[in-house]
This record gives sequence, structure tokens and C-alpha cells, in this order.
Amino acid sequence: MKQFTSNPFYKFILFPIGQIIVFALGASLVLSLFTVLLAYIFRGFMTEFDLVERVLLILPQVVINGLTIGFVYSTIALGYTMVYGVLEFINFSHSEIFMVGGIVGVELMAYFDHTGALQTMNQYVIIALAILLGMVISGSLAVTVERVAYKPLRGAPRLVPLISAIGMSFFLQDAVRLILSLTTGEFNVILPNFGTFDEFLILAVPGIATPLRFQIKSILLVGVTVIMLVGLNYLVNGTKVGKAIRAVAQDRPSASLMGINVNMIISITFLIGGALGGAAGVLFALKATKLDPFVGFFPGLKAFTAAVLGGIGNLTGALLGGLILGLLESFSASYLSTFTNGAFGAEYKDIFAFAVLILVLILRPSGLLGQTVGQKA
Amino acid sequence: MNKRLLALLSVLVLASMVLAACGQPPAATEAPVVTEAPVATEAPTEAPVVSMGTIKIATQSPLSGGQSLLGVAIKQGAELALEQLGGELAAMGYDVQLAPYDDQATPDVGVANAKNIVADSEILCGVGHLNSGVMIPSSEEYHTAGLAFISPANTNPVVTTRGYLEVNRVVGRDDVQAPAAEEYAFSTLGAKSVYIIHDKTAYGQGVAEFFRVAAEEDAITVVDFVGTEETANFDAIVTPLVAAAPDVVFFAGIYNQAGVFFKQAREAGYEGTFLGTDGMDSSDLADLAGDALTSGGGMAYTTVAGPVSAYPAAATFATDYTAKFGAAPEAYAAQAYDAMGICLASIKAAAEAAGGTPTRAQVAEAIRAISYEGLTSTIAFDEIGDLPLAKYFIIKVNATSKDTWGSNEIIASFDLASPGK
Amino acid sequence: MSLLQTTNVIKRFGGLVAVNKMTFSVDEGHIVSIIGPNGAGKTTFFNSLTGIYRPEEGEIMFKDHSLIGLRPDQVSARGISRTFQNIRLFGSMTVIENILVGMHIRLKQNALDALFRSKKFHAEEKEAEQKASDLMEYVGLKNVGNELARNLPYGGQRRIEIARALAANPTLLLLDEPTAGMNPNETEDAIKLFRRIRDEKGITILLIEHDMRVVMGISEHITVMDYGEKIAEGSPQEIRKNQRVIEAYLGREAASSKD
Amino acid sequence: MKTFFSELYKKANSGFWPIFITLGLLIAGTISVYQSPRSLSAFLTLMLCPLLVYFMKINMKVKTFIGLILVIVILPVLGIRNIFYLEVIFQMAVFAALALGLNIVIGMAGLLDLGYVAFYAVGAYTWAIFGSKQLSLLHSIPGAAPAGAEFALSPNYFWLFLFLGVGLAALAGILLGLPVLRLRGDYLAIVTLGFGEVIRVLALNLDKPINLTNGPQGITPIQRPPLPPEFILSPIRNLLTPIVGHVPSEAEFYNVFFYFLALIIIMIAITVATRLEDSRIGRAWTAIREDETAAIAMGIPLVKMKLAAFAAGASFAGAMGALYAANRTFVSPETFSFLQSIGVLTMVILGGLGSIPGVIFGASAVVILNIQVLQNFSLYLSELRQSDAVIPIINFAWKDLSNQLDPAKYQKLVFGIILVVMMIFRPSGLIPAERRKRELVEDKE
Repeated sequence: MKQFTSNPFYKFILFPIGQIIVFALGASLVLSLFTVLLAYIFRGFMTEFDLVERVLLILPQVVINGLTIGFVYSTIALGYTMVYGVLEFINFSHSEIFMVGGIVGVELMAYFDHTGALQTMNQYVIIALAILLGMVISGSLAVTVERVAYKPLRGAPRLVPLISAIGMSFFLQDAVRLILSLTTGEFNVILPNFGTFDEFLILAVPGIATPLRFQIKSILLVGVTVIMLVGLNYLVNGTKVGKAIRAVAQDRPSASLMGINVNMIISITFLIGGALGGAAGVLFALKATKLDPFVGFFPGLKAFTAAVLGGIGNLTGALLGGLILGLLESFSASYLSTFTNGAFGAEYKDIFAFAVLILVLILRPSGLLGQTVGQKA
Repeated sequence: MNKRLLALLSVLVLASMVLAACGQPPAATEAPVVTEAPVATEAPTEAPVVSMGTIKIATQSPLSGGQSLLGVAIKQGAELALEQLGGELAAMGYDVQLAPYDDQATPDVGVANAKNIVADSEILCGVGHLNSGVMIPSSEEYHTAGLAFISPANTNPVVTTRGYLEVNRVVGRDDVQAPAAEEYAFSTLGAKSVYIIHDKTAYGQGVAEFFRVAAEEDAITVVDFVGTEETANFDAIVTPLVAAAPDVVFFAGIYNQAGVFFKQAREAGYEGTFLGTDGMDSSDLADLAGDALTSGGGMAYTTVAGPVSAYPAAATFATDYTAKFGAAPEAYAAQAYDAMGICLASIKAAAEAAGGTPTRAQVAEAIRAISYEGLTSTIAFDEIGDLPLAKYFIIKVNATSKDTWGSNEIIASFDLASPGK
Repeated sequence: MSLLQTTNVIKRFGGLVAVNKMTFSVDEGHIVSIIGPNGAGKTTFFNSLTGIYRPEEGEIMFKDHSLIGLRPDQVSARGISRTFQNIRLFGSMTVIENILVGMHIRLKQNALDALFRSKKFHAEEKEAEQKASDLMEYVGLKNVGNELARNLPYGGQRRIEIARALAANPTLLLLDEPTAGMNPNETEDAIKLFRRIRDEKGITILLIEHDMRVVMGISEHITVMDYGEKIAEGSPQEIRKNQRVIEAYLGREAASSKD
Repeated sequence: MKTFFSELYKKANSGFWPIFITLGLLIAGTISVYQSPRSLSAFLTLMLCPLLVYFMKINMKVKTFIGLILVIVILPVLGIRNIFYLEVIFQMAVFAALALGLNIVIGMAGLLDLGYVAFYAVGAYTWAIFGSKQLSLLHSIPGAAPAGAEFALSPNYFWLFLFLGVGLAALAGILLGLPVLRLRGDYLAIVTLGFGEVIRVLALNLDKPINLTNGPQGITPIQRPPLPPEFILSPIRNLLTPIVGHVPSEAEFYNVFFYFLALIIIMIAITVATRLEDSRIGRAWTAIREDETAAIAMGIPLVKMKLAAFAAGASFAGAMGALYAANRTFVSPETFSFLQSIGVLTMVILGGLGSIPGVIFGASAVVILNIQVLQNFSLYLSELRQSDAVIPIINFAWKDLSNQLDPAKYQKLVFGIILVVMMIFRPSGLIPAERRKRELVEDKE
């Protein structure tokens, strides 16, 4: 048994994928059951329609939506959590790194559209290229931002680099807007239509009246994020660089004494986090079909919430936090209106994440998977 | 406190002074910059007229940012009108100038500009705004200063229902427009159920509420009434929507949000008809939504400012506008042209009545008294500054990309009175 | 009757027991020391006394009242003041302000007094300033009241920290390695100062030290800690002779100097 | 070069020069604004005077006198010639008060609050809801204005609500603070950001189930406090008429009125901030900022003091919120965006964390930059764009300049650059905080 668990295939592929599946299914199941239970309880209050029936009607789709966006949050949250683990610093501009990745990806597809390559090339190759470019650009941007705006402030009081990061976030939003406006005359970027991503995989489940509809791009999105999560897991836990990152996160001065180039490792951390953010941006663009320079703000905040929810600094925690947050958001936004009979609805979707954040920070500041460590005196 | 800082500050102030000095047209040392109306030089003034001083007409609309396309059209429409129609005042000896302001589609900026505008005593009349949310607070300033403004685009009823003498508009109102849309959904489309979604802006929510009232009167089932600021991921709204499968989805908002929503709703399997109001009137909508506009039950919108081709009198206007600005007039350009025309005619009437430069109050009174033959219709204002009968159009979208936006067809147009008339 | 009495105090960090069953007392009017090698748990014990850490088990009685569960500011209000091992002054405040912060709990003014600059406020501020000046002089500093604390030399900062702690009118003063980093002359002055504080102000002093000479010179009673536990206590003479202490000190120091 | 400037400065700031320069600038500024009331450069010259008054070595009494003349006589008179200036100064005062409040939270107590504008919203909506017809519209559809809606209160209640706004904002500060103040600084920042957003979303959405805020439509009209009675106004009017060249209208009087109200509030805010700073409470805040552990060991109750900082900071915003609602006669959720919070943060950072003169300077500079310099620059560019002018050497026609290149629209860019650059190069701000020097007994010897 022991031999099996130390088998790299198990350790780096089977185990993380299993973990993801368990997290995704577990969180979905718990929330679904909870919602259905609520529906049964409040059934009597609704006279106009059957609450339970209405809840069940869209439940599968709500779960799928939640998981899809949850995986995007997880991927962004990894960027926050890695940087926090190494530097104990909230990289506020990570949401803009995410946005830049998405816009670069869409612009590449728009370029292919312009040259006509979009219709002739294999759609998956195009997506792969877009993701790759998004990762490269976002990763290098993250490293640049770190060098310019954070590195000079290392060692300063905590709030100083945070304020600098907020400034950077604002700067990047408007800088991207300026660049887009000057080059294209407007700052919305629109995903061109191509391939079969908009189509559905329809799955008829016996016993459920409406068949489940899986949008191909949702499946693609989940697939790609899972691959990246597994890759990251290998990188951090199975390679020398990963070991160095963990060492720096544990104890920077000692790591430096051990001959680890701390600056280099910090840059690599930003590179990896940024690249993940960029990839998430492209995947998000695929789903949203339109991006603008301000699109990163809310996903960024939610991903940060996810990171805190899972336990900041903890990679598995970020994954779990992202999934839970995505599901919570999807459930609340889809059902709030039904349960309150229209008094409250999807308009509270964005502040729902903040409510979760505040509750987590008050009740369990170390997050779901974080260790309880007292504040440093 | 150190010296270097003071030195630095002085340099900064000096620099900004220089900047500001450059920022002014050579003629006057005044800010903000004022566009010299071409009429001053181009008007055929054979005999020298006695100079009666300067009269300025302000415009306020978003000249920058996301809605600048429409905002610039308002400014340019007014500019063209001043050039073509300003001759009579010039002949009386007035130097008529345009004073364009940029409200950035933001209430705070609009109000600050409004204070700047009312502070300039040479401004006797104004044209603006694009957004009702900006017009309403700004017009409080115009009202207290007694400066008449004519809106070429604001459809929110509150703009005029406050009953201010100084506030007028040459377009219809949301509480007619939305019921017109509802009427189309009910009678033409035969809708039994409708899903109403708005963008959480003053405009969108206003229209949506009027639509809801009208729908409930016709016993159409309102499946849900949702406001959202979301711009990218509409899953949480689309899922219940698709499950409820209403006949019509009414979107009260602006095209750049609606386009994405339409697309995602179609992708998720919605097959009914999309309906919108004048916020949809942009060719960008077709780029954003693509096939979603024509597939299923298609898409239509109501507007208070039809395409220029809908106004027989506006044919030459379109050519002149295109010749001058190098682009075809967007929505509201013709309305802005009329608004400026009314300003000029009213100032002239008031000047003749007063026997000299009129006061703002006289101009405001003159506007209410006028009957003006405009591009869009013969314009006269009722006691609160509305048109007695305003034009409303229903346009069906046939375009699936920006280039084919012109293929949209007007399927109905009405002349309707405001409620309570 | 002892002023401070701890019984079986245990403080754990995860699996590590930093302070193990410390039973210990300080008599009023004494100068008492805790010594022990690095990492023996002295500072953790201090932090448990002052409310920064909450011990898992045990009892801490001060003037016959339990300190368990009190916040540091409440402990301070009961009459325990402290200094820190690595000086923790408020660097960008002036020296006088640092001392005034120490008086925080003794000042009676409230927000309204401050806003309306009541007579009470002026009188109290003036008195506080006077007292702060006196304290500065008492610890041997002159004409530095308006300097920023961080601009003072090391020895001066140590003194201000003591003045700041005294400002709260404590009954018990906890000094955490107060002579660390001082040269012999400075150390000599510091020892004199501690004696004066006890003799003139009647303040009981509990100090943590590393430097045996300091401790032996002034303490009436010494407790030795190692690995979180008390391994010996008694008068300086007794401690000096205690075989276990010598071993712990020499053995550990010899061992630690190897790696 | 550097020595040249410092020599120049030294020379300029000794002997009779300071008063000469200051008065000269004051007179020149006044005359030029009077002559061309719409010139930006003239206005900026005049705005340089308060800075000079602050920095130059002049007798305190003379300083106060010059300051008072400027504020009580010159500015209102010039303001009636161009009420836009009163608007600019009003905004400067509003934001200066906000910056002073935020400065207590961030600069003094060291708590980063990214949702500060929420308290501003609380103040504004307090008067907006009660000072408008909203109370009789609670059950009507947002946007519809049924006949028969009445103002619930007489405009005189404004004064009461000014205080209620302060109180409610402070209460909101305490309510927010209670659960979150134990958090570490960076978490606190994000939670306050969330709080700011929550307040905005509530303002946006509380039009149902009860129509409390009128949603995105905003609340209008909101009543203004009544002007002083006629027997006070008419002599002023008579006095002013020849000076400003026309009979001042009621609208102009209202602007002057609000200018003075804002001025009074800002004066109170400055007094409160300075007095709190220089007291037991202010020292406790600074101690917390410097070193929480040491502060608590010195007997400072952390949570209580942090709550006090939140409440004090919030109350400034509450007062200005109520005043803002009355001035605008309109509030809508758009005003209370995250951008606004960051704008106030930028003012504090630019001026100097913890520095009262600094943040006032920061607020003034950012307001002038925002509503005057950038706007004018934008208009200038759009002017150039319409002209046939060509940049000489590179032969670039202004006409081809993208109309997206519009400085006024790039506030975020400006804020972002200011924040990053200040943090890296001058974290203590342009006018850094200075500790008060005390006249100590020891120094007298």
C-alpha cells in the first residue's frame, strides 16, 4: 500500500484528480441537499407554485453553472494563495492579471478571425494557443508588476505594498483601456464565433423530465482547469522549484541561507500565479464572450474570498474554496428570487461573496483547510 | 517642511498655468475652451453689423468613454445646427458660440459642469444630456439658475414631471415607450409571459417598471423582474429564465450589456423573442450578440429617435452631417440639431421682443411659446416641456453584425401623447 | 504574601510545550529574576503573565486576583508593566509621547475633554507632561523629549522603554532582558537604576536575564528555567552552587556553540 | 540647481519677503480672477495663496488675518462672479473632510479602510430619505412620482439631520468595526472594501421590498436648509451688487451659503482631528499604528480604540454626506463607488498619511486635478482635434488623434500612478506628518 501511494502516477495524477472530484461532488451534493431541504420546509408558504418542483427543475443546471465558475475562481485563487504563502501579501492587482490574460486570448482569436485562420484551424488548437499566449503574457506581466511595484517595498510595513498593489490594479485597468481604445477605438473585446463550443451535450437521465445540458465550453473549461491544477500540484510538490517555493514560504531567511535565490523564487511564484490567472482569464472569456478592462474586479475579489475560505496559503484550500464559492454564488443567485418571491434576487449576487468572506474571517479566520496559527506577536 | 517640495510645487503650478494658458484659444483667456462657431466668420455679412455681444449655447453630453459615440453625435448635431441656422442671430449682431461640455455620463461631473455652465452669463440656452441619470440632477442647477435646457435624448419622465420651466425635451418618454413595447409584445407577438430584466441604472429600471405595469394590465404573466449589474456571466439569471421559457424577454438597458446577455441566453437554449428599448440602438449590439438577434423569436426594440431615414425632412441633414464630420449621424444627432434650432429661434424671438440681448428667463419663456418646424417634427412644448405628441418607433433587428445594422426595419411608428393627456 | 503567584502554568504551541507546569512566586518589594538558556521559555512565560498568550492550564494570581483570560491591556491596568526583549518603542512618536502613551490608563480625560479642551484636560496634560519629564530625568535622559524615539541611541531607547513602563504606575515591573546589548558601563548604570526603582518607588521587579552577572548582582531570588520547566530556584548563592543549573547552562552553551 | 532653489527659498522665506510675496500673490490672484473669472490659471494662482500662507514664515496673527480675508471676503465675492469656483471649493472642502476622516482611520490608527465612502453614503442617504418626498413613496414604484407626495419634514430639520448623519455614520463605523477589527490589517482592508460595496449595492437595491432608497433612480429633490432671513441677506446683497457687477441671485446666494457651511464643517473637522490627535486618544491611535503589541501591553484597549477611530473617521464622512445631499438635492448610488473610496485614499496618500495639512492639500490637489485640470486638458485636446492644426516636427495632424485619448476619463490611471509612485518614492506624502514639539520644562533650563 505504501509503495502504491508513493507511486508518482498515484501521487501526482490520480490523487489530485480524485481530490478534485471528491470536492466538486461533495460540495455540490451538500448544497443541493440543503437547498431541497429548505424548499420542503418553505413549500407551504408558496401558494402559487410548488417550490420543490421549481427548485428541482433547474437544480442540475445550477450545479453545473456553479462548478464551472467555481473552477475559474479556484484557478484565480491559486494565484492569490501562492503569493500570499510566499510573501504574506495580498496581490490586489491579480484580478487585472486575470483580465489581461483574457483580453490577450480574445485578441488573439480576433486576430485569427481577421486573417481567416479561425475557420480553417482546429478549434482546440486555437483555444490552446490562446490559453498559452494568455499565460505567457499574464505571467510576465505579473513578474513585471512585482519587480516594479512590490519589490522595492519588501520589508516595509504590511499596508505599504498593499496600497501599491491597489494602485497597480487601478493603473492596469485604465492602462489596458487606454491601449485598447487607442488601437481599436473601443475597449470591449468580443469573442469571435467559431467551432462547436456553443453546442450542447445533452444527457437524458432516467427519472428527470428535462435532460441535462452540458455546454461544450463548460466541459472544456473544467477539463482545462483540472489539467492545470494537476500540473500545479506536480510543480509544487514534485519538483525542485516547488520545494524551493515551499521552503521560501516556510521561512524566507533560512531558505536564503540554504542557498535558495529568494528573489528568483518570488519571481517564479508570481510567474506561476500570473500564468494561472491568465489561463483562467481566457477560459472565462470563452464563457463570457465579451470582456472589458474592468471585468477582473469581481472575479478577483471572489477568488480572493475563495482563497481565504479555503485557508490562504493552502493550495488545496484554494481549490476547495473556489468550488464552494462558485456553487454558493450560483445557488444563491438562482434561487434567492424563488425563495423570497422576488423581494431579493440575483442583484445581490456580488455582495454574497463578501458576506461569506466576513463570516469566514470572523468564525474561522484560518479558513477551512488552514491551520490555526495565532497572530504573530 | 522642506524647500524642495515647495520648489516642486511652484514648478507644478507654473507648469499647469502654462498648460492652461496653452489650453485656451488665442482669442480669450477663458476656460473652458469654447469652440468658435464657424458662423462668425462664414456668415455672409455684407454690411457690417453693430456688435451686440456674445451669446453662447452650451451642450452637455458624454464626449469620452463608453457612450461617447452618442454623446459626440449630440454635440455634433448641435454644432451643425449652429453653423447652418445661426445666421439670423449673427445678422442681428450677435457672435453666437458653442460651449461644449463633457458630462462623462456621470451625475457628479454633470452637476459640476452645470455649475460651470450657469456661471457663464453669456450662455442663454443649452442642449443635453444623453443620460437621464445625469440630466435630472444637473437640471436642478439649470432650474435654480433659470437657464433653459432642451434635451435631445432623455426619456425618463421625471426629467419633465418636476414641472420646471427650464427643462424641455424633443423626444418621447419612457412611460410611453415602454408601454409601446409592451403593446407590441402583447398584440403583435401575442406574448402570454414575459421576463423583465434591467441594468440597475436610472434609465433601465425606469423603463422596466413601466413595462411591468403595462404587462400586468394586459394580464401578461411576469415570470420574474430582475436587475443586474453583471456584465460577463449571466448564468445565474439565464438558468431560471430558460426553465421558465417566457414568450418574451424584455431587456431594459444598454446594448453592451444586453448583447452579451442575449448571446448567453440563446446559447443556454432560450428560443423566444428579445425586446428592448432605445438603449439597444447601436450597431455594436449586432457584433456582441451575433446570431442571437435573429435566431429563435428574433429581437426588436422601441426607440424615440428613429434612424435618420425615418424623418423625411432630415435627408439633407444626413448628407451635410456626413460631409462635415465624416461619419453618418448616430441616433439623437437630428434631435440635437432640432434642440439647437429651437434654442436659436427662441433666443432670436426673445431678443426681438426684448429689443436687445434677452435674459435667460425670457429665453426660457420663448422656448415654451415656440412652434418650430424641425427635422423630426413640428415641435411645440406643453406646460411641462414635453411634446404634445411624440414619435415612437418599433424596429426589428435583421442584422447579425455591425455592417448589416442598416438592414433593420421599422415595423411600426406611432405619434403618442404622454400619459395623462 | 506574594504579589504574583503562578501555579502549574502550561503553554503549548501545537505539540511543543513552551512552558511546562511553572509554579513560581514573586514577593512584594523584591527584585526577582528568571534565568535560563535561549529558548528555555522565559519570554513565553512573560507573555503568558501579561495576557499576550493565554495559558492552556494553570493559574496566575496577582494581588489575589486571577489574571487568566484578561487581555494585555487589562493586565496592564491591574498594575503590571513591561518592557520588551527587542525594544518596541513607538518609533515615529517623540520620546515624551512614548511616555505619555504609557500613562494612557492613568489619564482620566475622555474624547469630549479632548475636543473642548476642558480645564481638566489642560491640567491633566500639563501634569502628565511634567510627570513624563520627571520620569525621563529619573531614567537618566535629558533634553530629548522632542526627539523621535527611533532617533535615539540604543541605550537611550532602553531607558525610555523603562520610563514608559514606569509611567503606568505599576506595582510590578517586568523587564525582558533589559541589559541585552549594553556595554559594561551601561549595564552598571542599568543595575543602579533597577535598584533605585525598587528602593525609591517601591516597585517590585521581575526580570528575565541572560547575563548571569546582572542577575547575581541584584536579585534577591532567582528562578532557573530550562526546556520550559523550572529546574531550580533560590537565592543567588544557592543558584550559583546548584549543579543542575551549571550543567544546564554550560552543557547547553557548549552544545549550542558546536552547531 | 538644487542649491539654487534652496537658496532662493531661504531668501524668500526670511525678513519681509514672505509677507510681501504672499500679499503680492494674493492681490495678483484676486485681481486676475476678478478680471477674467473663467480663467483656470488665475484661479490656480489664487489657490496657491493658502499654501504660501501655510508655509511662509509669517507672524501667526498676520497669517490668520490673511487667511480669514481670503476665505471670508475674497473667495465668496469672486465666487459670485463665477459660482463654479464655489463649486470647486465646495468639493475641495467635502473631500478634505472625507480625507481628514479617512486619515484618522488610516493615517493615525493605521487601519486600511477601502470602503470609506460607505459612511459618506450613510450620511447622504440619511438626509436624502427624510429630507425628500421619499417617505411618502415607500410603497410606490421607483421612478414614478405619484401626485400628492409631500415632503415629510420641513427643511429646517436639516440641521438635526446633519447631526443624525454624523451619529448614524459613526454607528455604522462601530457596527462594521465590531466584528472585523480583530482582523489583521490586510484582511481588514478587503473586508472594508466589501462593506463599501455592500452599502452601495443596498442603496441600489433597497427599492424593494420597500422603496427606501429609490434604487438606481436616486432620490430627488432633496430639500436644502433655508437661507438666512432676508434682513441679513439684503444688506449683503446691497453690499455685493456693485462689487460683483450684478444683483446676486438666490441661486448664487445658495452657493455661497453652502460654501460657508462646508467651510464651517471643515473647520470643525480640522479642529476635531487636531485635538483628538493631540490627546490621549490620538496618542493611543498612533501607538497602535506603530506597534500593536507594545500598545496593548501599555494598557491601550485595542478594540475600543480602533472602534473609536472608525467611528470618528466615519462621522466626518457622515456630516459631509448630509451636506452633499442637500447641496446636490440629489443622491444616487453611483456617487458611492469603490473608485470614490480609492479617490479619497489617494488624497490621503498624496498629502501624507497622518498629516492633517497634508491630507487637506492632497484633497485640494486631487479635486483641482480632477474637475479642472484634466477636464480642461480634455477639452483642449478635443478642441485641437477639431482644428486643422498639425504637430510641427512629426507632422501629426491633431485631427487623427483618437478621441479616446481623454485625460478626464482616466481618473483610475491617475489614482493608480499616484498610489504606486508615492508608496515607492515618498510613502510619507508630500507634506509629511510632524509630531508636535512640546515646550518642556527640561528645555527651559
